[in-house]
Amino acid sequence: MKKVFAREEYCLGCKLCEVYCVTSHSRSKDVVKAHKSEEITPAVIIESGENLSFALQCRHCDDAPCVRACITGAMQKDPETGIVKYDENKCVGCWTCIMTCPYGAVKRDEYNRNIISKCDLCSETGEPACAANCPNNALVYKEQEEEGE
Amino acid sequence: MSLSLKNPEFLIERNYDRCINCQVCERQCANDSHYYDEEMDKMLSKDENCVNCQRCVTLCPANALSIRQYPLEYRKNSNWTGEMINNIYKQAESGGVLLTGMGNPTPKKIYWDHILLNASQVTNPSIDPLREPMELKTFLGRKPGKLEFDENGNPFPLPPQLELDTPIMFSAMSFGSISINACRSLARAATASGIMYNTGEGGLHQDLYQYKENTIVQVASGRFGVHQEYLEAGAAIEIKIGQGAKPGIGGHLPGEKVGDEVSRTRMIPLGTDALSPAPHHDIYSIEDLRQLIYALKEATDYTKPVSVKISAVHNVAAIATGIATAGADIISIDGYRGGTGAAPTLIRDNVGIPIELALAAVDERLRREGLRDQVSLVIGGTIRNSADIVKAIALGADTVYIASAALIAMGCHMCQKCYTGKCNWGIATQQPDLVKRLNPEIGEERLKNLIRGWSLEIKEMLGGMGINAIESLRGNRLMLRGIDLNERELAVLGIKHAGE
Amino acid sequence: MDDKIMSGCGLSGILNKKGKRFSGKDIIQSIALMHDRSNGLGGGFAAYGIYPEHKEYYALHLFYDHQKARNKVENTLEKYFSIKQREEIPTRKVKNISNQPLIWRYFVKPDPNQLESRELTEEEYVVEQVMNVNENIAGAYIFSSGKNMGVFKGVGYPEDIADFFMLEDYEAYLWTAHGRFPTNTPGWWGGAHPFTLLDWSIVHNGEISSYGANKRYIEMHGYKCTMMTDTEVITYLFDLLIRKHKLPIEAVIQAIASPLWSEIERMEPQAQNIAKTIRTVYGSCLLNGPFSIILGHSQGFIALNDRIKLRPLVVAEDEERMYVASEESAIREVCPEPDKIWTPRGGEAVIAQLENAGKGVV
Amino acid sequence: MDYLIIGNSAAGIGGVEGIRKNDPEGKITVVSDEPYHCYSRPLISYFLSGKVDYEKMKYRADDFYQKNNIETRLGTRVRTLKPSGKKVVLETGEVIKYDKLLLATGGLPFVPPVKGSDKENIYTFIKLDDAYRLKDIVETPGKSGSQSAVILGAGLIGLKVAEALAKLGLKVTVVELADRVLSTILDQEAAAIIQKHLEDKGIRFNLADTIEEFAGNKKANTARLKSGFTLDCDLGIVAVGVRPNLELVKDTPLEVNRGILINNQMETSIEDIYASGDVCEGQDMLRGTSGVIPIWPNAYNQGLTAGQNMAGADQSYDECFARNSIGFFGLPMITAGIINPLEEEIDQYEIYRQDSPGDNSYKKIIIKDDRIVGFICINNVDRAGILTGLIKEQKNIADIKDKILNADFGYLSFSEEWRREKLTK
Repeated sequence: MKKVFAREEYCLGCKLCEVYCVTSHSRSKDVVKAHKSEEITPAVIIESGENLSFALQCRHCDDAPCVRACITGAMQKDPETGIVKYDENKCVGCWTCIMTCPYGAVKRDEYNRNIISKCDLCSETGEPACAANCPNNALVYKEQEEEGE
Repeated sequence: MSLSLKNPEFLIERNYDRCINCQVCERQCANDSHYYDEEMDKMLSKDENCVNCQRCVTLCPANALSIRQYPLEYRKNSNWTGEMINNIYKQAESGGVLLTGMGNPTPKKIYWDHILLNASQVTNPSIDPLREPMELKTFLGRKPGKLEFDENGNPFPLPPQLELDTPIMFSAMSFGSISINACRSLARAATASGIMYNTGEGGLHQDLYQYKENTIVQVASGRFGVHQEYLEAGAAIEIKIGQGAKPGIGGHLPGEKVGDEVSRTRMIPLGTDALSPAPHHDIYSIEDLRQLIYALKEATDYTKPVSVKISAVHNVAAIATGIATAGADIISIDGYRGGTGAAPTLIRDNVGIPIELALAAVDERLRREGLRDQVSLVIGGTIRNSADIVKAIALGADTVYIASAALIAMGCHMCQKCYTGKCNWGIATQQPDLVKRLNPEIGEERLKNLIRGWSLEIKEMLGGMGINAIESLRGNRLMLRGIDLNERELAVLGIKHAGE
Repeated sequence: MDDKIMSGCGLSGILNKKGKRFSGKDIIQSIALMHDRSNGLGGGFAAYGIYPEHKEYYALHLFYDHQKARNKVENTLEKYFSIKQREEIPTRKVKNISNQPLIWRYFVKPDPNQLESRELTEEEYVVEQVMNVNENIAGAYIFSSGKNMGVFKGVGYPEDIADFFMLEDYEAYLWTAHGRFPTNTPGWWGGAHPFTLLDWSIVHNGEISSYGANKRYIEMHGYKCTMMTDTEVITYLFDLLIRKHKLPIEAVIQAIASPLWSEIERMEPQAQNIAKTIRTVYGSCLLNGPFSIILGHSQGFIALNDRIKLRPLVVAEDEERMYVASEESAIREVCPEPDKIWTPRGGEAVIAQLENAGKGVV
Repeated sequence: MDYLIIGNSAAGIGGVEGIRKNDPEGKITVVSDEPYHCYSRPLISYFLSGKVDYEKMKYRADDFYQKNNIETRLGTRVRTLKPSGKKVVLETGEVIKYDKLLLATGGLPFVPPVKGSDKENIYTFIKLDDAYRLKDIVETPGKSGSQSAVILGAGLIGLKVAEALAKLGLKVTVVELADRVLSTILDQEAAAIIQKHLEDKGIRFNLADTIEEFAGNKKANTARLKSGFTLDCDLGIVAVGVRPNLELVKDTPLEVNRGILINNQMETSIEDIYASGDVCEGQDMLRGTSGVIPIWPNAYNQGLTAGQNMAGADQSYDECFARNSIGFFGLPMITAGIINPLEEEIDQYEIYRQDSPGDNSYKKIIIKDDRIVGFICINNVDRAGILTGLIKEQKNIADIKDKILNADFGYLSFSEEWRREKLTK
């Protein structure tokens, strides 16, 4: 399946991926409104150190441990798209997925709602917002490489 | 001196209704012009640090930023303009030479803009490049005045030629003055576009040896990074005598830009200034040049054309003739408006002559000497668009060098701060975090697009003239007319005035 | 620097491959059919084989605007040549022809002493003198300078010009003809086609967009473009490539109507190398823009179109004769049922020559 | 192929989904004594406190059985299992034959022999029915505010129910035999933080103590502690642990220790009978011993593995170790693996610890042979899964140990090679 891959050699650490993630998941789809009047936790995790950074999203694992561990059934892998998504209405904020995700790619909602925030590959427009708006192509939306490639 | 008289040059304007405090501007500014104030929960700016590179403006996702000239109005004075006054403040504080970057920004006459092109109407058909072949292939290198055939009817082999798919090349920009990612972008785009890029005088990074077929390696007075393997790593060799932005002086790379890789590539100690001598100390005359040309040819077994690059200076036509007779296969002339990287301000703005006039004079002189069809002529120095290229070729060039345009395609915003090494666009810098900002894949793509777009436009213009091969444009000055030019200018350019 | 003269045209040519001479009637009839392709501002003929009695001599045809010019020219000719015979070219009064200049011809040989001191070949010597007269003597113009051939041209429809020069009385083994449709009105007899240098004569229909490039190239090689016509430049290009550079005719054709790079890429390696090399060296000779030309010379003619065939050209073969014309009808007018008639492709030269062609270019 | 699954919770549903991965056709029957659509057992305390309703309890969508083509016998107990005949007999008398059987009967509350624990108002708390029953009592108008609840056991169940009851306004006291709360998953320091936090929310603790007797008539009204204290007790809950529900297998030759013995393929000692979840006893990968690890993800994973193998696959699940993510009154914690190394082996371990008492944050990472074997994260639980992953992989972290407590510990802390291997696939 197609996923977002980070290329740390080109990551600027500008965090625009966060900005566009928030915007993409807003009601308004407007950068300013999304940030000023909506409360959205970006699903991107940015690791940055000295001269090195990269953005990380849910890897949408084939055999996703978070889906297996989810105690409410909120976390499911869509059999058609392969996207691991969660049902906000079912999530109770038990953080079992956070305990389970080996990438640390699931976040707690930053506005103290007892729900999580994670990448849903918002690809309605053909490409997830983080990758589509990465100014340096440090995030690319592409097919997963086969083993050994 | 506790009080600096220097004023900010630019004013950062932030629309707080739009600013979302994402701090992208702060993270993207190598000059620390933006910062987040926690107490005020607001982004603030330090105008005095701003160089107007537009990085923050471009990346701001909320379109909350704009940058303006700082509204500093000295009393009106045509002699003592604000720029003059500010320069004096700078020098009164530094005691140094005024430095700047990129080409000449002063409002001197741009002859390209006074030359107009022809198009076919009725008596011959214009050609539609979308439907008909339109040929831009160009060969650079020495050609025999006349072709001879052996007893089997095969022509005797020609001296080595560079084959270009379109009459554009990326001009010399050294690794050191520009980043490795900028070099990669240029090399890959040249390869993909079937043209050449030029290493400049900084040697050749190991990663770039693979682009050999599309590389011109430069040999300049500093001889940085020049060795046998380097000479063999290009399709052609260029001896740099001068460059448009700073005729008469050598390239200066400040020690701050001489990091690990640059030091290894140039074969100089880490952190030392790389100062090229003003002249080549083995070339004090035309016969010395001849020796160097043939030394390089010998070293590479006559397999590569040798180019000699000079600045356009007053007696450029005679010098060019001398270069042709000294054995150069390609003559490259750089006009005084051109320039990338760093240069002393006053030299850049006051030394040399416009490339249009230099080109016209050189082409005419070489023809008069019967040499023009034997030697190739490349010009550069503010080629800003495809029409400039068409005009240059019609005036007599074989092909053009572009450098500023290439940098701009890669993201340069002409802030003229190349000499600081803090290029926010990842181009004229060696700082790893900044270098990273230019993804060579994107750089390549943008350059390829530029070359493609310009080539399409050249084809359109050729087609309009009823020509379907670029060689029929070369030196075809009847395709040009001047406007707002006096008799002398028209005579030097060898063109008629519009309406004639 | 004068502007170049633009024109459209009709052209025709007939060669007897056996070298048998025939009167001008056929060529006149053929070109007359294409009356509408010209506008009465220029017509002309080249005829090869018309002066067998003087075939060792260069036949110089001259226009004079006035006697003073003639005196000057004759002084010059006397200095540099030995003149075997001089005479006014016979003409008759024709209704539509007026303002004719003085028209003379001279049969000459270079003065041996002069020739020797100039260290030139005889032909170069003649060319130099032709250029000298045309450039430096006001009111005089040498419009024909070959051996055993001559050009007859002027301002008027071609059939009227033929009538004027009484061409039905001349016999030649090769005739070419031209009717002109210039878009301006120079009103000068020298501007009509054919244009010649030595044996070379060119009739040409077209507009060379590369003129400026070709002109500056040819001028670099010592030619003076005084006429500002495409035809003049084409003539000089042929002269340079064939006579001076001694290129095989195929190479000349490839230089002047080069194959497209896409075609060159598809060629066999040897052919490809030849084509590529020629284009690399002779790019400035490429004639770009619409044209069809007939290059006449003592051994025959070469008919050629621009490489994308923007102007008409038809060729026919019938027994001893080869025909070429802008229109098929102009051939069928004089040869209703040729053995073979075809339209050459763009850039494909048709080389017609005498069967016993030996000397010369081909 | 006829599949029979006994149990309709995590392991049972895992079994269904495991089978369906490999066999979309075979007949599956699910039997459970509980009458409900499969629901999330860990949510019963939320259900009790009213945080979730029944709809939200559902572990899978309403059409789950239909979509997966499952026959259900819900609310029906299995009377007998007859491995020799490959069949079971339901209490209704129905006989169901099977080719492959999954035992996912879960656990039963362990009720210690406390006097009076059989009184009317003394409950256990592991099923939805338990929650319904308690809910009914505490929601009776006018009563809840005055009720006092005594909970025996400060384990996960005890504290979750304590939290729920406290939220409902009850006066809650927890009695625990150990000297700290959550003694199996927390160390002293962490337990103190949690205890303090719960005390701040009004829950009282009697540690290192136990209940001698629930005293009263039909209903208890007092809990008498071993220490001599007495507590008002309108409501008592015994939550000292669960034990495997072995009722169905006790008369079969199935090998059993504390739970049904299984291998990593979830096979029991009898062919074609698999077991998963709280009913069985598997290999703890960290301790190298066999034991019951009654946690939800474990149950599901085992069920999934069993299901796949029942349908012909060859899967094994060998990542069995304790791990819990839980929270009380908004204070989250995640723990995994070996938290409290045995005193005599303590020198084989390296322990990295970080606390910031101000905000209840605490982190402890236990390393053995340069490999993480356990951790506690309190309050700051973000990206704890990376640690879990490192435990699972038994990744040697010798070169990055110094970074392990950094706030920005993540993939950048690793070598580029490892990072690329993990992230570029």
